[in-house]
Amino acid sequence: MESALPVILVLVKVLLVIVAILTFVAYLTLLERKVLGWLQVRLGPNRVGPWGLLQPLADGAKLLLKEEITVSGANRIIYLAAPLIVVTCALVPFAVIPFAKGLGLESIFGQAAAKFDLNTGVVADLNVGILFIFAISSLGVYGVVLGGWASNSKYSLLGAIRAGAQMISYELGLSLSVLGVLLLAGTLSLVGIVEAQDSVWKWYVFRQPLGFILFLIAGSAEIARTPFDLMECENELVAGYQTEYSSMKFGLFYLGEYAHLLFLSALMTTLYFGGWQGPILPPIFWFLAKTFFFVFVFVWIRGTYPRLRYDRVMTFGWKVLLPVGLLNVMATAFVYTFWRQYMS
Amino acid sequence: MIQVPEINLGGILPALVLSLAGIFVMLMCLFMRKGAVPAAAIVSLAGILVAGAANSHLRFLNEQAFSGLISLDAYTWFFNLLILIAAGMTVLTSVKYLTDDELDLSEYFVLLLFSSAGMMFMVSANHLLTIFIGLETLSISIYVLAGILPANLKSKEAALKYLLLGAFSSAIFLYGAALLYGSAGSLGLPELSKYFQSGKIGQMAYIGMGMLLVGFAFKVAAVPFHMWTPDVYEGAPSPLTGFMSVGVKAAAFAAFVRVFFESLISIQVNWVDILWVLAVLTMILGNLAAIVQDNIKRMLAYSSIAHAGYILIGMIAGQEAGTSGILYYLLAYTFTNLGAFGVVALVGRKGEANVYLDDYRGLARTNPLLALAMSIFLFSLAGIPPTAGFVGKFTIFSAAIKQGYIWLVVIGVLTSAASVFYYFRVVMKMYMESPEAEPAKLQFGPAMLLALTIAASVVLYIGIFPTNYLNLAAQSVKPLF
Amino acid sequence: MENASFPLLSLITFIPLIGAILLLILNRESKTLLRWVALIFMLADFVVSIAALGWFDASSPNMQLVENRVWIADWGISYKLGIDGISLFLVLLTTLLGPIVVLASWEDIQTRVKEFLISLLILQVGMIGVFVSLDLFLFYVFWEVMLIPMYLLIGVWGNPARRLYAAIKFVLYTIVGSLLMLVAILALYFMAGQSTGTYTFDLLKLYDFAVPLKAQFWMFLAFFLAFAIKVPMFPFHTWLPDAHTEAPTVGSVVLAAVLLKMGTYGFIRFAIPLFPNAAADATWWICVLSVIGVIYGAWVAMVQVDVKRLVAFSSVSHLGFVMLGMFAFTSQGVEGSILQMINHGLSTGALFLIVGMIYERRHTRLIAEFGGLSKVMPLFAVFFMIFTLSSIGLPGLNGFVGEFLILLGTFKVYPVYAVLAASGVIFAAVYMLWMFQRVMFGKVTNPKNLGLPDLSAREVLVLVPILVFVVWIGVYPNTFLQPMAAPVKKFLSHVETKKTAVLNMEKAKKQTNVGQAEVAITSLPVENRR
Amino acid sequence: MLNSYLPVLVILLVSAFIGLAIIVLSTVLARRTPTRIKLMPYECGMDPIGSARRRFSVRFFIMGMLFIVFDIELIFMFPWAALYDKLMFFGFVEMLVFVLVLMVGLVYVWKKGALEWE
Amino acid sequence: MITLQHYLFLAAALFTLGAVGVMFRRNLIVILMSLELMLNAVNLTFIAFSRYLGSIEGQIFVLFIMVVAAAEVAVGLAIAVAVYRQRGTVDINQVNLMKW
Repeated sequence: MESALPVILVLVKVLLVIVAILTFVAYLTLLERKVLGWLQVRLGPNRVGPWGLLQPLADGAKLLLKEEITVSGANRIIYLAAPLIVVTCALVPFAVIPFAKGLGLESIFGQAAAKFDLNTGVVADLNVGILFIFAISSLGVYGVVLGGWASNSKYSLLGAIRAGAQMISYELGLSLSVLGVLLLAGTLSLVGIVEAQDSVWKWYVFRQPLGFILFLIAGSAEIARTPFDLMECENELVAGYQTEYSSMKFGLFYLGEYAHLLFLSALMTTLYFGGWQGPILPPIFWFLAKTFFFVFVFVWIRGTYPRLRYDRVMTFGWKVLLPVGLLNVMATAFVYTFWRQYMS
Repeated sequence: MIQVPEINLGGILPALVLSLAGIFVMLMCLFMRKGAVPAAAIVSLAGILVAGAANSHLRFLNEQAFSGLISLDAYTWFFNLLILIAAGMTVLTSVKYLTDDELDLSEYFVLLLFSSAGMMFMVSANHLLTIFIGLETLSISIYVLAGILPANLKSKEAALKYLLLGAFSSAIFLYGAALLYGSAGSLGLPELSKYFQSGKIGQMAYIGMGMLLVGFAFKVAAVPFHMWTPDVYEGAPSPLTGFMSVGVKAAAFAAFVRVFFESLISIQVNWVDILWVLAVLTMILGNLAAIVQDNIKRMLAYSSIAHAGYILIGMIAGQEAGTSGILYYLLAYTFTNLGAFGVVALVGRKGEANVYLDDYRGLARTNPLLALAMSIFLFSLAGIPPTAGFVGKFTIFSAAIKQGYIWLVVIGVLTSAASVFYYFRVVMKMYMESPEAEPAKLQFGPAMLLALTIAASVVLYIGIFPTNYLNLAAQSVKPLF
Repeated sequence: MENASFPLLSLITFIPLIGAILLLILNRESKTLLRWVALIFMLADFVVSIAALGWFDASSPNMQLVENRVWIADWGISYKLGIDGISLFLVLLTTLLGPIVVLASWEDIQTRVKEFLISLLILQVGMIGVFVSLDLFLFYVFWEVMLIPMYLLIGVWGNPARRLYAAIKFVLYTIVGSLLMLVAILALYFMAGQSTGTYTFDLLKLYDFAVPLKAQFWMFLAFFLAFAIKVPMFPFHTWLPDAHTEAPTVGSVVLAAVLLKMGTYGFIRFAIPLFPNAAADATWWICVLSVIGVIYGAWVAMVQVDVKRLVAFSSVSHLGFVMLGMFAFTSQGVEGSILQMINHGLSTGALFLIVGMIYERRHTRLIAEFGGLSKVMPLFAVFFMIFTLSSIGLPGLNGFVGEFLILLGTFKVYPVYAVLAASGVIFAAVYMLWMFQRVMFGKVTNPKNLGLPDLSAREVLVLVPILVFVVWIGVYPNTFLQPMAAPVKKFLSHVETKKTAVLNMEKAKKQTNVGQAEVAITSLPVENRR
Repeated sequence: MLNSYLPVLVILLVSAFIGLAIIVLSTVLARRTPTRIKLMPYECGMDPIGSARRRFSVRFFIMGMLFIVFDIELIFMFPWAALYDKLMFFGFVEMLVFVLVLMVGLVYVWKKGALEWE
Repeated sequence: MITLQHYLFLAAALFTLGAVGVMFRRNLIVILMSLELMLNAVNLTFIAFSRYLGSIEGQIFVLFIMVVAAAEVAVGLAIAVAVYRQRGTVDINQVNLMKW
């Protein structure tokens, strides 16, 4: 019992987080449709439940009951594993996102909470948090590419390859834009980064404006949101790598996508907007508020911008994002040095 | 505040200059429309000369730099010089090759410079990490270089095979390094040396040493780790093959000798037997296999395997005599083999169409000077006086005899007698056989002419008056002992 | 030993090299000019070597005209030259043959004259160098240097049919032996260096070093192999008939006259004085091999249908005599053997020239193709006759003196071998005269032989100098024997004293430390020996 | 230290389990009536032509290669950034050299047209 | 408890696996992957030792190995693509213009 206790506690914490994420994701779909509806001056889902609040459940049930088709000529195992990979890689990174300062528990089962290091507002406070995130999200590309490849369909394959190329290209920009923040914070731990932004003017969005913009762009390309959703653009590639997926396997891709969106927003909050830091109200509130604000921003962008051309996307990633990102890092480093040397 | 590590840019200046020259050539040629190859060659040569000048002060140093990662001593100086010579000669022999084939490959020179810089790091390394980095810098550049010929299947194949086996051997080398690290707690050569002197040597360290040895054996192409050599040498562009056979071998041997004589000398009894077997196998197989080749590049590849065997004799003999013998041997071999491959490149002509022994028939009739030069190189390879190759073999054999390895030397001389057969066969083709069609009169081009003249005259000169160069070699190995 | 005031020997050695370099820059088309240049340099070399006689003290047993310069100091390698009565005439023989071969090739060689002459000149350098060098390293270098031009001579200008085979066979045989000799040289060098403290390749200093018995055996074996191949002794002779037959006339001449002597010279200068005990132990089987060589060479020569091949096998036979005389270790035997080297060089060289001359006329060397040539070419017949008789050993000509001395010297110690070898003289008479008869006498059976021109002035000029010496040696051998006497005596006494010294040393060693004898014998570091 | 990775392992297992559970659930619940045409890969309603696993543009490979190289270079920048406080000017110069070399590579790739999509 | 030996054993197993893959697999890409596996096994060994010995040297080595591995794979991939475009196969047994 003594040794199993931490595991159980962790399990509880993890389950809580996961359930929360899944719920958020479910309602994220509704949110997006609603917001898009309003943006396009229509109502959006409004039949199932009041204001369509039960719509996600209905969607889920529908997907669950749909006939499952495994396309002929597909590589079954990989075909099946791909959505799993996508979902897992979308959920796991949440482990390092600090959602609150602490859980505020005094004791657990009569034991000092601190003993298990469980009182933190994060599932796992890794000292290499950022690296962990990039590592896991790189793995996510496998899900996409393998799924497309295993489908034995030309559209799937093309979509998957496009997706893969785009994701890896923008991953560079993403990592590069984060570097500025890391440099200023002096740590790779997200908890540490959040703790460093203890007042509004210390939010990194103000110290790293260029970095933030780069992060926003690279981030939306990374999760393949409009205007970067080339990999599944209906008019060229049907549904990209998901073309041959149906039923809940498709649902998992879908889940993964929205989990990614949520994650990116949370990460943005953490890195640039002080995470759970905020006055008066409990940290968890601030965290969620900021996160959902960014979710809204992403939806807003989707409703506003047209889709880009693929070659432009790729060219932009390599020819603009990468050099500018490098420049940003070096400039940050230089200014920081200068500032530390002469200003303080 | 972290203490700023010790930085001694002056010590790595030669490699630095080469890298910068490489970068410069790369950028320059990007923005040039035409005539990039000659321009790149000239700039590369200039870079090599400057690096040579920057290298000269190392001769009188005997210190370590970068917190013990790098040794700056006469040994480094000697090998740096050797590498620069090899690189310079290769640039000279390559120009015509590239322009003749209308290959707009200025990257060729860039990679050449980078790989030379890698070699320099490797030879100056005082730490397995530096060896590894140098090794990989040179290897990766050479992988690409080997496959650089567009639309040439053999070239691609050569690159592929070299890469696969090169990476494989690197992995083995690294695993050995990891095991040594686990045993000794550090990978600096002095620390390893201390560990091996301590007498409490674990089983793991021996395994690590063995794997290190295998890794090096791969790089120097010692039998039975030579499988890649003939294919790679055959497929790669001829001037580059010369560079590989000389530069890579020299760098690999430099590191090999430094590691084994600086760190592992106290367990010499454990590796000298292995080397003995390797050397014998290498000499025998290299020479015998060379006899049956009909492609001259392949033949020279096997010959270079055989020469690795002779150099291994120098390692087995050890001491200052043996190691300085290696240095002299490599010096002689550098000029000889680069010259030989220069001739091969020239005779091969466009697309390396003429790389078979029969293409050398009657060469002496139409190109007497070329044939003469090739003969000198071949005699030197065979170890016939008064060429440098003879003095090289002589030094190594004498060192081995001094240590009592009579049988090893007997095997060595018998195999080199066998080698005479295939070297002289080329001479025979050139001078004594008449071709079906009269071979074309070949245009040297100034660079190639210069390269071959230098190579041939140096081979003769240091063969007849070896004293200074032997002294040089002897002084250069002093830091190891 | 002091340096000679004037580097005469260097001059003799390197004059041909200067000629070769000069030829290198001359236009290849003007063949006559090239030939003249080569001839002039060869002649100059000969003249200088004659001049060397003026400085030569015939009564001294020591090395003379010594030049000693440091070459590779760290290893004790020096550029040391010198001659004594033994090598004097070999050098002279070489320089004498120089202009003769150039003259002989005047019309024979028409293709790639420039390269041919250069090869010839470099070959000359190598040969003279071997005879004059007194440093083992230097000696080895010259030894190998002459390999390449000879290889080219056979391979490029040889008989098209099998020249490549013959050339490579020549090279491989030679190099195997010489490389093993190199190993022995190195072993000797280190052994001497370790026990005396001075590392040197200087031959005269190494003479004084007593090599332990067991090491002597191996080293002598290595030297023996190198020299025996060169001599060639039975059974290492198989390269010789091929090389001779396929080589151009001039090549055969040089090969027979000088190159083979390098083997016998090697024994007398290097192998025996350095390793006297091993040489003494080896005497019986070397004598057996020599006798076999004498008889076997004669028998095989008898059945040859090709004149050149016949002469080639006669060389095997003759050199058997030389070896036999040398290993008798009597002053007559050794002197005779040295003289016989010169004799063989002169007469066999001349015979090859003769064969070359008829070959130039008829493009065949088969005995059956000829017959009755004496009627068509009387002058030719005279020369041929004299050289044939010289080769047989007719009294009054050179061959007799040499063979007589050898048999005399051998008979004193090994009567059986002497008797057996004497039969070789008889066989020689049989096959030579039989051949001569078939070629020269009788009716002119082959119509092609009818219109053959007699010797030209040039050809006479080629043969006359040899003839002069053939007769000179035959009639008044003292001119040649006298300078040999002192060095041969010294050679023999050196061998004797050193032999006993080594034996005493071994004995002392056994007595003092039986257990360590093994270690001391080789005096090499044992811990790493394999 | 390993303890801090325990939650990561747990969350990994949980997420994978959830994904798997959902798939199994849908397999159990859904009804299946497969037909040949239904199982055909989608190609705008036509029968598929040829194999789907064909060669595709080499550009994607180039992208992959470039990514590997640049991504690994970035790895070096993470510890650098995290420790920048302690490195300061020295670190800046070092990284500047590094980035310049990187940029040379980028310029090379750019000029060689490896980044163009036409 | 997981000890150093466990890591070493795992690494050795992976290394062997990779080596066997390099030697016996025919698909070029698989061979490249096997090479990566070998290098990563080495990395694991280094890390384990580094942790065990409490010395940072091994970790630094690992960083360099990663970089080199990446470069090697990039070049390997490039060459593989080049071979594939010319030969239409990535089967190593069919890339045999020259005898091994």
